[in-house]
Amino acid sequence: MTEPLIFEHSRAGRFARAQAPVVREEVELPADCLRAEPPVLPEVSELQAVRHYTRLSQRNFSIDTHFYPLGSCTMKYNPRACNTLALQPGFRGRHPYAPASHSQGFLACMFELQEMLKGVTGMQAVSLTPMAGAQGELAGVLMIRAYHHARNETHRNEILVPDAAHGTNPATAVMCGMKVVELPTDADGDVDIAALEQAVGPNTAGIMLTNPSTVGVFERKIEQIAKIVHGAGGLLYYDGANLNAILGKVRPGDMGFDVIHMNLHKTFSTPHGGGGPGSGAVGVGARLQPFMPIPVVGREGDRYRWQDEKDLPQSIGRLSGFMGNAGVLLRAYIYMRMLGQEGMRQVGEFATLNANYLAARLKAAGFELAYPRRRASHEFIITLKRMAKDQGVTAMDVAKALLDYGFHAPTTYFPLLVPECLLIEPTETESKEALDGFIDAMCDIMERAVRDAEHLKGAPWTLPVRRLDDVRAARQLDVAWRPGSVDA
Amino acid sequence: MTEPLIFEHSRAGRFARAQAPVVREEVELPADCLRAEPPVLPEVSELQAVRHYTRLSQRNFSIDTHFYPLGSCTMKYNPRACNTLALQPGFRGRHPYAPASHSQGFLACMFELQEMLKGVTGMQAVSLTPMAGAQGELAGVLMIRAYHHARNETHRNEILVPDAAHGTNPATAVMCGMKVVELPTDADGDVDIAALEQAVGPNTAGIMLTNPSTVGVFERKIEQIAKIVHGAGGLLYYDGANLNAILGKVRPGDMGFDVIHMNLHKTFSTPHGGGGPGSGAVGVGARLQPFMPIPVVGREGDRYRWQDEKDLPQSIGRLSGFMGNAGVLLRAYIYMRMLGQEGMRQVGEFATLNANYLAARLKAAGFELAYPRRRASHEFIITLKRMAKDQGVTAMDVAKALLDYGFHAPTTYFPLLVPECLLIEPTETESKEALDGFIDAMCDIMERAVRDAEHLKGAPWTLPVRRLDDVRAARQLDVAWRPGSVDA
Amino acid sequence: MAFIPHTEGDVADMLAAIGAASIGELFDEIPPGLRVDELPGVPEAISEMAITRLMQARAAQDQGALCFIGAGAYEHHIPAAVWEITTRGEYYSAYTPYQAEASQGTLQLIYEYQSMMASLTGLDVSNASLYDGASALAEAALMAVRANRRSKARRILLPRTVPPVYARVAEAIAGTQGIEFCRVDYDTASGTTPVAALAPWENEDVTAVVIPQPTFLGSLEAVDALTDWAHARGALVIAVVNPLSLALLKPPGQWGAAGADIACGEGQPLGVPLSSGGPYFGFMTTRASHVRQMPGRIVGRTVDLDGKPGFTLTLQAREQHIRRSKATSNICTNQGLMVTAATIYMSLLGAEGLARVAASSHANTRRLVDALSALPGVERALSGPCFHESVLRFDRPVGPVLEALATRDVFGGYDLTTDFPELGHALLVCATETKTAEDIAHYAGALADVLKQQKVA
Amino acid sequence: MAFIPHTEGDVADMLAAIGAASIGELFDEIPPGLRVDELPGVPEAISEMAITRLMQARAAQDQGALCFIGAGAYEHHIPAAVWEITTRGEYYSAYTPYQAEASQGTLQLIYEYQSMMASLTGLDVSNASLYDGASALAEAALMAVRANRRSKARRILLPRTVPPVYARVAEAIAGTQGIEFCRVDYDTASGTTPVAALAPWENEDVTAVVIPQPTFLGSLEAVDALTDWAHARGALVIAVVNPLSLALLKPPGQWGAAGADIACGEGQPLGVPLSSGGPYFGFMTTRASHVRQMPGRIVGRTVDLDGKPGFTLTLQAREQHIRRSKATSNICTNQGLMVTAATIYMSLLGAEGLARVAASSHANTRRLVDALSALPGVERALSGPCFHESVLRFDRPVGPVLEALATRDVFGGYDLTTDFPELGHALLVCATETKTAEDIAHYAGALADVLKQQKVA
Ligand SMILES: Cc1ncc(COP(=O)(O)O)c(C=O)c1O
Ligand SMILES: Cc1ncc(COP(=O)(O)O)c(C=O)c1O
Repeated sequence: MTEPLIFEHSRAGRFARAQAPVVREEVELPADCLRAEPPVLPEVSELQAVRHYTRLSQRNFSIDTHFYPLGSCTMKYNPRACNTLALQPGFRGRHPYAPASHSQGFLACMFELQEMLKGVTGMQAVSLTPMAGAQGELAGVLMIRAYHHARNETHRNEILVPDAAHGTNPATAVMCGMKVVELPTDADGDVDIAALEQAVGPNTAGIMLTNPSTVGVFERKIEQIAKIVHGAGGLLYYDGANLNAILGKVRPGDMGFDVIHMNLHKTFSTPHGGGGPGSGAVGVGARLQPFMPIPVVGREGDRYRWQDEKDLPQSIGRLSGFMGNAGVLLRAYIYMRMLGQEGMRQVGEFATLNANYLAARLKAAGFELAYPRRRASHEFIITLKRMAKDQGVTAMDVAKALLDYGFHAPTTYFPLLVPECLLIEPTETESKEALDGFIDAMCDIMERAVRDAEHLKGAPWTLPVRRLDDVRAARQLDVAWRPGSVDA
Repeated sequence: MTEPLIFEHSRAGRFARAQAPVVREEVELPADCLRAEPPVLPEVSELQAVRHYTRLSQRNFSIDTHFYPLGSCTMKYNPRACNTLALQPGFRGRHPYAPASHSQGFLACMFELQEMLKGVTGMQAVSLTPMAGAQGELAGVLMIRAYHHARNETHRNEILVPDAAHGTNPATAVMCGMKVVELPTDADGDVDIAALEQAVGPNTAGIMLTNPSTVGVFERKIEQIAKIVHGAGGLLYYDGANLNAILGKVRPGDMGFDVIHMNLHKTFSTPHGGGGPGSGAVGVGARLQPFMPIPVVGREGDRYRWQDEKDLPQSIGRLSGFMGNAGVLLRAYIYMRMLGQEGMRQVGEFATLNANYLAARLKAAGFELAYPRRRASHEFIITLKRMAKDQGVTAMDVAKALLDYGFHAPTTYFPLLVPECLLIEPTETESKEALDGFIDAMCDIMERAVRDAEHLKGAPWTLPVRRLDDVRAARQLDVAWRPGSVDA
Repeated sequence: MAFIPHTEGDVADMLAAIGAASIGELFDEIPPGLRVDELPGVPEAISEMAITRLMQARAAQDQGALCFIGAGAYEHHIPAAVWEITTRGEYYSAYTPYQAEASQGTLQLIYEYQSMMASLTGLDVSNASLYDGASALAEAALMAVRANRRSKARRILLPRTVPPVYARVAEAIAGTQGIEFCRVDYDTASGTTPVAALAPWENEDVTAVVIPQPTFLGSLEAVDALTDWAHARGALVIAVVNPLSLALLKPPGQWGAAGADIACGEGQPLGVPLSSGGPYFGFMTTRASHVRQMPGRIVGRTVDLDGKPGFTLTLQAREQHIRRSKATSNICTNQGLMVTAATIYMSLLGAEGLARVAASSHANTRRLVDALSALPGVERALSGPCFHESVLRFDRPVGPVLEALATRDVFGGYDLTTDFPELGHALLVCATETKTAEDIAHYAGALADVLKQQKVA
Repeated sequence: MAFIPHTEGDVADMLAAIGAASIGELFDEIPPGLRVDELPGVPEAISEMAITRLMQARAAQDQGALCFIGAGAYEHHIPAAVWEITTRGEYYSAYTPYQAEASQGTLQLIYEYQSMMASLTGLDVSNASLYDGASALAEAALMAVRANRRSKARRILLPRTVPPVYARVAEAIAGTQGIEFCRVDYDTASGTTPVAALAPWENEDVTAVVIPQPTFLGSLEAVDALTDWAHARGALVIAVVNPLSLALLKPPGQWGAAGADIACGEGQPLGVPLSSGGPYFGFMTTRASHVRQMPGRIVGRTVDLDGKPGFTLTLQAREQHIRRSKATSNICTNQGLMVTAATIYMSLLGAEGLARVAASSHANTRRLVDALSALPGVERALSGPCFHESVLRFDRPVGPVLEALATRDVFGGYDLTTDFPELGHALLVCATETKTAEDIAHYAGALADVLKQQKVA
């Protein structure tokens, strides 16, 4: 059954609410400031709204309902305690400008979170303000830029980025006024060192790397890379999207990175919320510490306080209206306290175990690994180019078919350099049974591709809708309902 | 897809919890007190439990997801604020034996709830302790019994009950050591007065009535009935399951009832919870006040306190370990405050409007009303005896077919005196559109009964399971999973 | 109109379809003299915002003390996931699963619950819940009378170590059906029921013997001996147990040579918040042979038309909606949502987790008793082991001590003076796994203070 | 192992399948010198119970004051249903709807959100959210530069009445791309931007003019005149608006003769709790003709293989994962869950409900201003109407007054001294619909007290 739009549940003149003030007070404002017609918002009862959005929710796959091995996204279990505790009235109701005298509870959490993040990354200082990974990248590249500018090396305007990098890396570099220099990846997934040596130069501002990289392997020559880039006067940026793979095992600070972001919504398990909010907290080495985005939390004796432009006059400034996604930070804090040292080490270990098990089993079943000579990190890539060629069944078809088996699809067609690829990240919170179920489904699909390719090309068959027409969506753009628009 | 039992997700030796104490402390107890083998409980991770019970939840129809016109049950919207507020730590964490000095907030709510319930029912006093309607009935009949015993009329051991009464009425009377005398219902759904006059006598303890009755009409001769029963020395018990129909319009106290129960989970919209908890608060007239179940909340000056056996030495006693379903009572209190006087009046009015509209439209569509000459109260009965005879399609088939249309079925086969009946209660929180959708479905089914009766007999077709084998369930009793039991 | 979705146009259309001129007309069968306009004592509506503020203030008013009271309701940590899932609309706003096909979620969950309770108590079958522990005992007594066809006496032996309020509730609910509850004395030194205390009924017709474990006083009964005594005389055994304790203690199904016949009790410790005493839930399990005498809903596993497994209410012929005056009980609405919470709680904790909670509660209570009984004027009242409650004896009346502790935001325990006068100035204390070493030290410090300031009476 | 479900047997089986001897071996490609054992500063694990207790204590520590601060984050009543539904696992634990067929819930909700925001702002199209209001302005500036092909200057006029932090954030984010933000002065008597203040750029190439409504100071700009000024010079208009105010105020799409081109702002007032400043969400709407320049996700309605309507992410060619270095923005993860809350909030309130909240906030702030400015030493600083914030001028420094109020658990407002020194001892106050007459009287009483006790500096 389709669920109508909330606007189709609406009836003019309905007002069945207990949530609004009981009267409409008079407003004394000049007429030319006021709107002539009310906005078109739904006129529904509380029950209708609750029913509609409850029913809609059931049309989602989610970690809480399905195995969700979306590569690069670390879809692991989000402990419910984090939500319950972060939403307590004392936290939920705290105004961002509440005086420090009435904020010590919150500030204590933030300070301790900074400290823990320093510990797990090996960085010197942490700023929590970036609101997602991409904003963390922005902060990082701005800091690199500020560093060079402070040293009067304003000509350094090139950022090196591997061709397999996430799209946010080059997009960010450009937003910071940098030029992007792409680096090729070698056959085993490492950065091509010869090409790197060629690429660095007097204009090198820095390099952006993910390690383990987006092709799912650990960059083995990281120390060599650091030496080359540092030698050329550049700095190293660490994209922390894949930190889950190495948590408690090896730290970006020790690898030679000068600045990193972490995706707290990935490694530290705050929920993904159907597309955010996240947090892209940044960590810095000593050289970049003066440039950190503000505010950060400092401690003086047993009191905590915000540090701002007065404390960090060289800061790249503010990236958000207040201090970033505080509620997300609280969830990360709670999660980290429940894991502790030992728990964090286990995260890296079991994320890696799960990925390598899945890779080994799929390989044994006849799937082609993109980097068969390598260990998987917490994720790995299979390429379906043979299936696409032989049976015309693409990575997209396999992804959609998996939905019918009750599994969310892995990431598809990323990284771009591997054809017909699936990037598979099981995470440490999935059981062996869940992995085995996924393997069975994949084998079934492989067998079906030979026997009944059309079935796969028509998938999914069991979801609320069958495959959607993306081309039409972009060509006949319908991005807002309007009164009178006929419902399809 | 079926969802396995939680036990099938279990693996020996799994312990992936943050919720238990981090160590198992030593226990110094005699060996013969201890169990040899641990109980068989699931060994699953937090994610597995969350995923399993989230997925299971999606296999329910509920008010929050479906129109649920279950007659006699008042399945109306349960405002979410009631839940959120009743679960605040201050309420959730309050121990039942917390001293009164630390209970004034809670007690104030309970006292005011008692007062409001007196106001809407016209009774003299209210005790909140009964934990559901049936326990309210038990309290009521025990009070009637105690009253007669206190007057040395111990021979009064007969309770009159209309044949259409809910099963809890006769069952309760028997639990109180009473004999049940059944009263016939006349062709228009009223109590047969002649039969009543015959039935009353020196042994009459009282009568149990629902008004509007379980056949969905208002008992018009209620004043006459009161006169007859009181004249014979009996008392009148009001089963408040249908209070929603007349809320704010007419009060049981004014009709002559001596004792009533209310189903707070129906009229006052606390959730039904998949089968409770409810609350069966009782109200009494002056004669029965001394016999009320304890505890009740009293006020002295601006302090509240529990009243117990010392205050009410003739009380029938305690019916629960503490004070009944306090959390349910808080929800009812919050709901009543949000409705206020005017809101409560509207409940009765719109519940009645919805039922009469639905009845009129279904009648116009060719369905047979059980009491066509009567106004519907908040619910009404249709009988499908013609369909059963002509097409072999029973009330059960229609109920199951409705599920395929996305509607929960009305109550079936109750009251027993109407053959092939559906008892339909839409409640005031459903919109006209929802009712119209239901009417369309009913018409469709009626038409289909002629065209394709087999389809209806096979319904439901779209739910997680098709029609279940009740006979097998009772014959091959499987009411607990055991390790090693093969999964079907 | 709060929660009522009708527009003016809807009302007009609907009245036209009915053929009525006004909503008022729909009430024309009600004798005019009975109609009311005012509802005295019912205030005007307030918004959700206003009630939120009011209820926040009232909740805050009662909050903040450290609670060492048990006495039948126990403060345990409830994992956040329990109530986040339990209050999902699909569980929260559904009703009794009468339409099995549309209620497989609730039904499967209850089946799982029944399985867990059966294993926890060591018996075969469980119902889907009763109201609470106290009323469950009343139902168990009534059930025992039905099940023990050999006995004519309707006589139930009820030790004084059973929670006093359970005895009162059983009396109130079952007393009018000619059931005689005979109180059995206990040994004030150990707080347990010696087999010798049953001697008066040695040669009587006894329908059932109730055996609590642990007792209301926290002590542990000699359940094997008591069970065997009962069975030797053809009496059934009704176990009243704390389900959490069964993570460690011998399950009723294994008591004595043959095991208890019925187990019941208060389900609250399994994931249900204290919330002023309710809603909790009563549980009941029994042998397969007695299942048709059991009150309450029961869910069974069966198959659908296609042979696919599924779940449905079963043995409904025991219940009031079918059997009416001959039903096993009048219970209808029970405590479904609490069972939902308990099932999720048990799944999250598992056997090992429950055992840790139980062991930690046991250890903390021992620590508490050690700390308090080290104070002058306070001593352990009972010899022998206890589970997670224990009785202390004071050199002065307990009431004023508790009051003084309360002003220091410590709830010191449950005053036993009224129900157990023979124990002297006795206080029942409890420290579950929620109490830290600091909490216990805090209590001891506050008590030392109070005892110093108050004169011995 | 917290949250890690593997049994020992599982680990052995899995290692065997991999062909590795130990989990440690799986890390053998990492240079040995880089491996760590200790994580300094990370404490030992604590249980859910312990963290619960800790976080309850910390939350309680910060609670209990009456808050009259606005300044970009507003305390509104959020209906309970909003977050009970928003935190359902299916919304909460899903991610960006890359697999449209498995994400129709989130996708349809976003489509509904886009529709509501378009109507609220009077523009054609909305994206699915940006990080927050401040960063949304930065993105709007970048977008204006792309969209205004006529302008070569990359010059954006930025009135001082825009929240100061928005200006700083815009500068930090967009400043490195050669965008020149020119600050426009305001009239200190009215707290608004006179058209005359734009005179310096009369004949310059201006890419866009930012117009706040209401201003940071609560005042109302002459939006029509400012908009027309901009359009007359080929500049685009970027409206920075409080979405709640749009229940009453003229929507940006209707400003002046042609309407603003881009509207953006902070979504927090629409059902998002204050929570220390985030997560909130930035919104952005624009004309249909600019949609391809808009940053962020966009959901479109389309049909499936069977012609059934459905929803999917669209125009992805604007985004970083397709366009990489040429994308409209680097944004990826946005603030989806906040949008979920806002959509449910707007559905529950409707246009009339939002208008009541807005009107009530407006009326309460007027009452507050009346009550406070009646005190000696306090006066209204600005002439002209305000929405739901207003500036008061004191006869003494504001800082110490606020500190003294805080000790009385009143947060008196936002100190304007640093950002708006020309206004003197100025305080920005706000009383939303959450404030009662008693609350306002309480503030006035506390302030009277403080003013009496503190000497005028
Ligand atoms: C490798 C990589 N880098 C950066 C990002 C961007 O992070 P965010 O989405 O939090 O902005 C992602 C997110 O998917 C990623 O996978
Ligand atoms: C008419 C009637 N009376 C009594 C009851 C019993 O109420 P409860 O289920 O709350 O025990 C019901 C419940 O369905 C009912 O409909």
